[in-house]
Amino acid sequence: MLKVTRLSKHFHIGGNLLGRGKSTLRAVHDVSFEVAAGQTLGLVGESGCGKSTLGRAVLRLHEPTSGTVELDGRPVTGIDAKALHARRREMQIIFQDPYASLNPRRTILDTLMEPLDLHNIGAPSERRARVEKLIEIVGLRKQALSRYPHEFSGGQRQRIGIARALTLQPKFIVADEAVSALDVSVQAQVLNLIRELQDEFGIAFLFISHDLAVVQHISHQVGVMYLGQMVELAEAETLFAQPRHPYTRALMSAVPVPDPHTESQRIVLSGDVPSPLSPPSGCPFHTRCPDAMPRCKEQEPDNHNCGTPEQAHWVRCHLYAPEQVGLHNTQDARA
Amino acid sequence: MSEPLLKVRDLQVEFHTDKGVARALDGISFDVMPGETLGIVGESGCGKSVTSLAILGLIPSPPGRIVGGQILFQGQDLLSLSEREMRKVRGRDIAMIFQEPMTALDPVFTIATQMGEVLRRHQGLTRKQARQSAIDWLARVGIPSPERRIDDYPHQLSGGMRQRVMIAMALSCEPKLIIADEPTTALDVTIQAQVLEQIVKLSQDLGTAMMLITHDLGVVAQTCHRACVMYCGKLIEQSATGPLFAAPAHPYTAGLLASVPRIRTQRLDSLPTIAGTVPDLLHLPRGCRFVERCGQAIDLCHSAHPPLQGDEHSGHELACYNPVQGEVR
Amino acid sequence: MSAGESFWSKAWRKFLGDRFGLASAGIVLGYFVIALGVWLDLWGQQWSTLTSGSNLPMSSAHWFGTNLSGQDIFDRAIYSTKTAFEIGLSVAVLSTILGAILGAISGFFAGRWSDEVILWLMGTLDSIPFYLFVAAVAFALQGHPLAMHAAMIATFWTTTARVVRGEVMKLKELEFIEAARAIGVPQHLIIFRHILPNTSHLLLVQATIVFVSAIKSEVILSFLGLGVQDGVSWGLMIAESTQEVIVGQFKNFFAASGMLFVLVMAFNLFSDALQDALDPKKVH
Amino acid sequence: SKGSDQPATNADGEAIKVYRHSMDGAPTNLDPLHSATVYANFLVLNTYDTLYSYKYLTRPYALKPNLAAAMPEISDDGLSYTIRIKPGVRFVDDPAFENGQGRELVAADVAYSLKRHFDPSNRSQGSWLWAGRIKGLDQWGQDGADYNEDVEGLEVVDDHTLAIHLTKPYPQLTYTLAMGFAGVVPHEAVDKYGRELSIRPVGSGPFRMAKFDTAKAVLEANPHFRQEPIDLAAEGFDPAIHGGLGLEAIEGRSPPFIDRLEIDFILETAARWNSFTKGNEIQFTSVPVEQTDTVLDSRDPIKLKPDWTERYHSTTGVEAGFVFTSLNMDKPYLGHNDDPQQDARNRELRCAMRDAMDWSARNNRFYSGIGVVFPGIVPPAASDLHSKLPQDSISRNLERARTRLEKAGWTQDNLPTLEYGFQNSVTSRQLFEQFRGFMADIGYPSSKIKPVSFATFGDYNKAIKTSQLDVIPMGWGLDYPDSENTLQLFYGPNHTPGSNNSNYNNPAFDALFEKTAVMQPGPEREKLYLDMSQMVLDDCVTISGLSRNRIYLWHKDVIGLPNREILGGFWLRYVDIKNADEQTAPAS
Amino acid sequence: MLQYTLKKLLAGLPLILGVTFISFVLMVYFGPDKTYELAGKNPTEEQIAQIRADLGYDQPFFKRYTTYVIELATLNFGHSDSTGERVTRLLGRTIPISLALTLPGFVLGNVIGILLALLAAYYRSTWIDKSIMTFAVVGMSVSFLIIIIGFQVMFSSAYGLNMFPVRGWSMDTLGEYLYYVTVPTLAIVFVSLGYNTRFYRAVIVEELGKDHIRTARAYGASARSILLKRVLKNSMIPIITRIMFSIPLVVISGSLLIESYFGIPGVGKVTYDAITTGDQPVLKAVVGATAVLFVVVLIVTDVLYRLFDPRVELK
Ligand SMILES: Nc1ncnc2c1ncn2[C@@H]1O[C@H](COP(=O)(O)OP(=O)(O)OP(=O)(O)O)[C@@H](O)[C@H]1O
Ligand SMILES: Nc1ncnc2c1ncn2[C@@H]1O[C@H](COP(=O)(O)OP(=O)(O)OP(=O)(O)O)[C@@H](O)[C@H]1O
Ligand SMILES: [Mg+2]
Ligand SMILES: [Mg+2]
Repeated sequence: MLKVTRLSKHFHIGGNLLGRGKSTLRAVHDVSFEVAAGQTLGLVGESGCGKSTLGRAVLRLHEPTSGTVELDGRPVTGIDAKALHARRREMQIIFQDPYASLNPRRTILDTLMEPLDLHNIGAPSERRARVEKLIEIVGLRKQALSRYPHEFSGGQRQRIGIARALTLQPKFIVADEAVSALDVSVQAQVLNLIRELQDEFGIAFLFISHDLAVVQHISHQVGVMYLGQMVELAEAETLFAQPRHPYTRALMSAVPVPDPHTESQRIVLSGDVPSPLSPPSGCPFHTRCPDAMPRCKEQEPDNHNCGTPEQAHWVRCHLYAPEQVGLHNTQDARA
Repeated sequence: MSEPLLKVRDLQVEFHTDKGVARALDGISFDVMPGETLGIVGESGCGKSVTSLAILGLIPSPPGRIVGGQILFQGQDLLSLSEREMRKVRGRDIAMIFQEPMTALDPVFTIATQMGEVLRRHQGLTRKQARQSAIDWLARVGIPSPERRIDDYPHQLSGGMRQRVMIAMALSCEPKLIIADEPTTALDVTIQAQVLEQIVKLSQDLGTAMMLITHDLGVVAQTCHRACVMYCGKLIEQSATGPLFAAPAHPYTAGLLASVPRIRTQRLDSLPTIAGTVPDLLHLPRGCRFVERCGQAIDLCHSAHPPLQGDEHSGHELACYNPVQGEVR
Repeated sequence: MSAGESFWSKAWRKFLGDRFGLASAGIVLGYFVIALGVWLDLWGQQWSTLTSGSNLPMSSAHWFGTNLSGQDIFDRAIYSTKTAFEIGLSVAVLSTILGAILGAISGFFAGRWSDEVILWLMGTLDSIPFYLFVAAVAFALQGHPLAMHAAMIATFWTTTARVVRGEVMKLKELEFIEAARAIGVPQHLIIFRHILPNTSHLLLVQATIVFVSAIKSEVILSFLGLGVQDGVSWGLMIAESTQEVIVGQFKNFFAASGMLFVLVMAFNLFSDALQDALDPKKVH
Repeated sequence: SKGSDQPATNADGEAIKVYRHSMDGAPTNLDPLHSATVYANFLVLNTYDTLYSYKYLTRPYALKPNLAAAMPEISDDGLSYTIRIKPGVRFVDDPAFENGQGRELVAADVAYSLKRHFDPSNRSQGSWLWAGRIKGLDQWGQDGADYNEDVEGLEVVDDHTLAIHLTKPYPQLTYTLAMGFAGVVPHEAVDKYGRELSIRPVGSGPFRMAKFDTAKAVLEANPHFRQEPIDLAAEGFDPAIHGGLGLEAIEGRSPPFIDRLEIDFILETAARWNSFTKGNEIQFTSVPVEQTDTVLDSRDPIKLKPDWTERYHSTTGVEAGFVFTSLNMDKPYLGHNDDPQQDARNRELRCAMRDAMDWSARNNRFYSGIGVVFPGIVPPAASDLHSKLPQDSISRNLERARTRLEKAGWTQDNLPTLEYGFQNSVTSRQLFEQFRGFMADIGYPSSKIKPVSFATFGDYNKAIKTSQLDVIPMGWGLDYPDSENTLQLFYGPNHTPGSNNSNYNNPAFDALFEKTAVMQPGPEREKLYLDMSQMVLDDCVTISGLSRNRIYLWHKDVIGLPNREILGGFWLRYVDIKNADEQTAPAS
Repeated sequence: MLQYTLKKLLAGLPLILGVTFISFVLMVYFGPDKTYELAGKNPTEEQIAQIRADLGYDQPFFKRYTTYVIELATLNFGHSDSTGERVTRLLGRTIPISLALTLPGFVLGNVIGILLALLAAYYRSTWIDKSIMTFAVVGMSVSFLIIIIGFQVMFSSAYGLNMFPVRGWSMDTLGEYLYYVTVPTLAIVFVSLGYNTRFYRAVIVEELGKDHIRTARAYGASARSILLKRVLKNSMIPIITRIMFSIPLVVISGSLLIESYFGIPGVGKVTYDAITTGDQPVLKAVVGATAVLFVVVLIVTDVLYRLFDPRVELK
C-alpha cells in the first residue's frame, strides 16, 4: 500500500547569519521500502539516524529532497498543496515529542475534534461521542477532554497524540516513538489497540521505536537504520532470529532484560559515533564495525537480498555481496 | 546503615484546576541512600514527574502547591529553604533530567551556552574550560562530533540528541543526586546502554545517587538497587530490585511485570495488560485506588486505602490488603 | 455535565470567574451605556450651550461646574464619552483585527509575495507622516465624519501587524503547527485557529495601547481640523485645560482626565483579565 | 548661551549686555519681501533699515526720518516725493560684499529693493502696497523684471537722492516706506544668497543676525551702525507717562545699546510664563490671558497688583488692529440678493446676528476683559472715528434681534445653514462654540451653524479667498495708522481673493473710498471715513469689533518701552540693560 | 553581508517608490495648499496664478512626480517654500538636534520599560506587579501636554525646583547638553514608559511560562540571570519589532510638543510646520528620508530577528 522509493532528505545547516558556510546533513539517504495494508514496518536505529525525518518526509511534512512516495497506488510526492491536503486524511503521524506537538492554547477536546470537523467525519453530534470513546480507548478519562496539554503527564500527552492520529482512521500511520513514554501496562494496551485496529481496518504502520521488544511484537517487517540509510530490512521473525548486519547484531545484544539476574552479553561497539554531517566514506558503519574489511572504507555497499525472492531480507553490507558469500557463511556461523 | 541522602516523608501535592482540586501526590514517602540508584516506576500519570519537581521546588505555583510533608536532603528540609538557598541546591546538589527535552531546552541559546552556563556556575570553570568540559560530557553520552554539535541550537538536534544533552548537562554538574525523568526513552538501546553505563560509572566514582524514573523495567532491573512502584499518587510497593522482580507482591506490580514486552521467539497475538484505566484524580474511589482494576480485591479494599507497611528486615514495603502470593512468572 | 470543553468556552468561564475582570468589563460597559445615551439624545446634549455663569463651582445644577465659556463641564465630559467610544473602540478593535490578520498572513508566508506586499504596505503607511496622512484622508473623504477613524485605523494596524508577524514567524516553526498540518488543517485555519490564539497576549496589549493612543491622537487631529468636527472630546477638554491648570483651575482637567483615566484603567484591567482567561497556564 | 547665573560674555571674556525678548509666534522668512507677519516684521526692522520709522514714544504714532535725512519733499500735486538719504550708511560686513566689508547704502539700493517686490519670481507679499501707484513699476515687472532697466517712478537722482513718481496721489506712501516691506536690501546679498536671503538677512540695521531657527533668533549689535544720538524729547518722552522706566539713561547715546539681542519664539503661554518668571531666561513677556487675574488688581483702570509692579516693569498696549466676524455678502441667502425683498430680509438676518453678539462676554472670556470694544471698522489705534459712531452695533439686544427675525419672516425652519470657518485651535473652537451659543440665544438652531475647521492657515485662507464660507472670524493688524488701511477691507474691487473677505459691494461706499484714497489727511477726509463706516454698519456686513489689549511685563533691569504694534521691532534698538552694579536683583 | 545588504536594498526600491508615490499623491491632491498662505493680504487673481506656477502646482502630475524622484535620487530638494532655506541644510541642521533630544528618552523609556516589565511579570499578580501596572496606566492616561507642563513647572520654573532651564538648547559641552536635555527626557520617559511597560510585560509573562525557564531554574540559575538572559532573549522578537519600527519616527519626526515647549530647534517642529503649511519640498524630503530609513530598518530587523532567534531564517 505504501511504497517509498529512494527517498532522501538533506538538511542545510549551520553557516553564519547569511547562510555562508552551510553544510549538508544527509538525514535520510536513499531509502526504499514498502508496507502492505494491515502491516507494520518497525523502524529501529541509533538515535539521530534519521528515523523521524524519514517518517516526516514520507508524509511530506518535510519536503523530501528526492525520491517518491506512493500511498494506495497514488503518488504523495510531486502533488500540489491542495491535492496533498485532501490526502492528509489517509495518513497520520504520532509525534515523538507529544508536548511540543500539542497546541498549548487548545484543550484536548479542541485538539481531538478538529480532525473530525475538518474532514467532516460523522454527524456533528456523533463526533463528541466518538472523541470520548477514543480518549477512553487510549486509557484516559473523558474528564481529561477539557484540560490543556500542560496539565498532563508525559505519558498522558503521548496518548493524546495517539488518539489524535486515530481519530481520522487513516490508512497509514507513522508512529514515532508512540509508546516510549508509557508505562508497560498502558503500553501493552496501546500495542494491543494497534493490532486490533490493524486487523479491523487494515491500517498500515511505520512504527519507529527504540524498544526492540515492542518492535518485535508489533511489526511484520523491521527496518534498521544507520546514519540515514536503511541497512537491513526483513520480516520481523527473520530479522530477530537471524540479524545479519553487524549493526543490527550489536543492537540486539544491547537490549536490557527486565531481570536483574541476567547479565547481558552485549556487543560493545568501539570507535566514535560518526556524525551525519560528515559521514565516513564507504560504508557508514565501518568505523565501528567489528567485521570491517578494507573495501568497506572505500566502497559504499549495495543492498543485497540474502533471503528468498518472496521473503526478501535486504542487507546493505559488503559481507553479503555475492562475491563474499563464502565469508558470509562463516560470519553466520559465528553469530 | 548510613543516613539517607534524600528522605521524602508524606509528601502531598495538589493542583488547582477549574474543575476542582486534584491531589496528584497523596502522602509519598521514600528514601534515597548515597550512591544508590532508586528506580521509580508506575502508571503514566501517577505522579512521578510531580514528585521530582516537588523535590526541586519547581511545582508550578499556581496552580500547584505542596500541601504537606517533608523533603529532607542531607538532613535539611528543602521545603523550608528560601528560593535563594534552594538555588544553591539545584544543579549543584540535585540535578534533574527532564522528560521532554524539546521544550526543556531553551530554543534561542546554543547547547554550548546552556551547558557552559551551568558548568561555570557550579564548577567555577572559565568560559573556555566550561566549553571543553561540555564537549567532553557530550562525547561521553555518545553525541557524534560534539565539538561541532555543541554550537547547534536545540531544534537542530534529533530527539535523542536533545535528551542526551539534558543528560550531559545533569551529569556535568557532578551532583549528589540526579533525578532522571525517563532519561532514555528517546534513545536507542545501544546509546541507552552507553548512557546508563556512564551514569552508573559516575555514581560509582562520585557516589552520586540517582532517582531513575522510567517505564523500562529492563532498565530498572539492570541499573537500580531498589525500586518504588507508584500508582495514582500513592506509593504502593517498594523493595530491592531483585525481590521485587522475582516476587511482586502488589497486584499492580505483578500486572505491570506481566505486561512487559520481551523479545520472544514466538510472536504473541496480544500482550497481557491490566484491565481498566487509572481513576481520575478528581474522582478517586474511596478505598484502594487500584481497586477497580484489581483482580483480587477484597471488601476492605473498597472502603479504605491500605497503608504502606514495611518489613524492617527485608526493606520491602507494601500497601495492599491482599497481596499476590508467590512468584508470578 | 458535558465531558469536554473547548478553549473558548473555558476562557469564557474563567473570565466570568474573575472579579476584577468582571468589574472592569462592567465599567467599560457603563461607559458604553453613557455613550449610547448620547447617541440616543438622552443626555449630554447641552455640551455646547452657554449658561449664565462662567467658571462656576460644582453645584447641583452643574455637577462639575462650568468652564470659562460657561458651558457645563459634566455635560461635556459625558458627551466626550461618545467621542471616545467612536474613536477609541472602533479604532482599537478594527486596527487590531486588521493587524492580526495581515500580520499573521505576512509572518506565515514570510519571504513570499504576500508577505512582500504586506510589508510594502506597512512600510508605505509608516513612512508617511501621520498628520499628513490623516489630513489627506480627511480631504479625500471630503470631511466625512469617519475620515479620522479610517486614517487612524490605517496607520495603527501596522504596529500590531509587525508585532504579530514577528511572533508568527516564530510560532509557525513549532511542532504543534506541523501537527496541525499533518491532520490536514488548511493554511487559513492554521493561521487563525492555531497561530493567532497564541498571539492573543500581544493582540490584547496592542488593542489597549491603540485604544489609548487613538483617544489621545484625536485631540491633536482635532487641532488640525481633522478630528471631531463638531463636538467635544476628553482630549479637547484636556487641551483646553492646559491653560487653566497653570492658574489653579482643575475642574475641566479632572473631569476629562478622570473619566479618561478610569476608562483606560478599566480597559487595561479588562484586557489583563482577558489575557488571563486566554492563558491556559494561569489559574486563579 | 547657558541661561545660567553668570553674566554673558563675548569671545574675549568681557561681560556683554544681552536682552532676551520673547514673541508668541515665530517668523519663517526674513526677506523684506515676505515680512508679512508681526514676527517677521520684528526681525526685518532690526536687521534692515527703512527710510522712515515711527517715533519711539509719541502716541498717536508719528513718523520720523530714519534712513532718510528728512521727511520727503512732496510736490504740490502729491505725485512726486523727493527723499534724501543719509550719507555714510553702511551695510553690515558680509561675505556677499567684496572684501567682506559692507559698502555704503545708496539711493539705488532703495529703488532696487522696491523693484524686487514687482519681480514676479519673488512672490512679494507686500507689492499690493504700491501696486498701480508708482509709475512704470508694475509694467517693469510684467516686462520681465530686468533690474538693469530703470523705472520711471523710481528716479535715482544721485547716490543720496531718490525721487518717487506716483500715478495718483498716495497719501499713505510715507507710511509704507516705514514698513518692513520697504527694508533696503543690497543686491550683492540677493546675488549671493538667492532665496536663502530669507534666513540670513544682510542689511544696514542696528543688528546683524547671528543665529536663526524655529526656536529663537540671536542678533548681535552692528558695530558699524550709524551714530545717531537719541533725543528723548523728540521721540515723545513724557516724564508723566514714561517716568520710572529708566528711559532717561539713554538720552544722548547712540543705539544700539545692547551687544546681543535674543528673541525666543514661544507659542505656548505656559512655557513663556515659566521662562519669564524664572528670572534668568526671557526678560519680556505679554501676560497670557489665563494669567490676567494673577497679575491684575483691577481691569478698569488696568492696574497691576503691587507685588508685580514691584518685581517687574509693565505697560499695556491696545493693539493696532482688531478682531471681527464678517458675513459673506456673496451668499444670496445671507448677503446681497438681486431680489430687493430678499436682500432686505438678509440684512435683517445679519443685523439680528450682530445684535446677538455679546461683546462683553467675549471680551471677558477671551481677552481678559480688557479688550476695547468699539463700533465700526476703524480701530482706535488708527483714529477716534469710533467715538463718533452709535453704540448699538456693539450692544447686545436679544429683543431687537428676535423682532428683526420675526418681522423679516425668519423662522427656525427657514433660517439658512451657515458655515463658520476657522483654522483649528483650541481657542478658535471655543470662539466658535461661544458664537454659536450667542446665536442660540436668538433662536438660531445650533445645528444650523456648522463649524468648518481647517488644518492650515493656507487652507482656511483658500476657503475665504474662494468665497466658500458664510461666517468668517477675522483679525486685522494695521499696516500703518491710517483708517484707509481697514476701510479698504470693504472696498468692492478688493473682493476675494482680495482683502475684502466679506465681498461687500456697495457702489456708494466704493465711490467714497476712491475719493478719499487720494485725499490728504484732514477733517474733510475724516468726515467721509465716518460716512463710509456708517454704511458698513447700516448694512450689517460685519460684527465688529474689538481691539485686544495686552499687558506687557519686563524685567526691572531692562530699560525700554515695549511695543509690538505699528512700531514693530523698531524700538528694540533703544533697549538697554542696566549694568550689574545698578541692578536690583529681581525677586525670585 | 554586502551582497545581502545590496540585495535587500534593491528589494527596498519598490518600497521607496511606493512610499514616495503614495505620499506624493497625498501631498499633491489632498495636501494643504500653500498658495493662499504665500499670498499677501490683498492678492489679485494674477498673483495667485503666479504663485501656483512658482510652486509648480500647475504642472501635470506625472511631471511633478518625476521631478520628485529625480530630487530624491540626487538628494536635492531645493528650497523650503516657507523659509527659503535649502531643504538639505534645514534637515541636516535639525535632525541631529532632534536625535540628541529624543534618543536618551527613547533608550531610557525602553530600557526602564523592559526592566519594569520584567519585574512586574516575575512578580505577576503580587502588589509589585499591581503597582507597576497602575503606574503604567497612569502614564498612559495622562495627556502628554499636561506632563510637559507639569514637569516644566516642577523642575524648571521658579514655582518648582528651578534646577533646569525652561527653554533653550546647546550641545557645545556635555554639561550643557545634560542641562538642557534632562527635563525633556524625563517627560519622554514618563510618557513612553506606560506604553512600553504594558506591552513588554505581556510579552514577558508569556515567556516566563515556558518549560525551558523551569530547566534554567532547576539548574540553579538566579532570578536575575533568568530574567535578563533567558526571558529577555526569548522575548526579543516582539521587543525588537516594537523598538526598531519606532526608530524612523524618532529620528525623523522628533517631537513637536517637546520641541515647542522647550524651545528646541529640532526637526519635529519643522515637519509639523511643513505639514500645516504645505511646505512640499520639506515634506518630500522628510517622507523620502523616512522611507529610506524604513528600508534600512527592515533589513536590520530581519538580521536582528535571526540574531536573537535561530529558528528564524533569512531569506
Ligand atoms: N499543571 C497541572 N495541572 C493539573 N494537573 C496536573 C498538572 N501537572 C500534572 N498534573 C497531574 O498530576 C498527575 C501526575 O503527573 P506527573 O507528570 O507526575 O505524571 P508522571 O508519573 O510523571 O507520568 P508520566 O510517566 O506519564 O510522565 C497527572 O495526573 C497530571 O494530570
Ligand atoms: N530541522 C532540522 N534541521 C537540521 N537538521 C535536522 C533537522 N531535523 C533533524 N535534523 C538532523 O537530522 C538527523 C536525523 O534526525 P531525526 O530526528 O530524524 O533522528 P531520529 O532518528 O528520529 O533520532 P531520535 O531517535 O533521537 O529521535 C539528526 O542529525 C538531526 O540533527
Ligand atoms: Mg526521532
Ligand atoms: Mg512524567
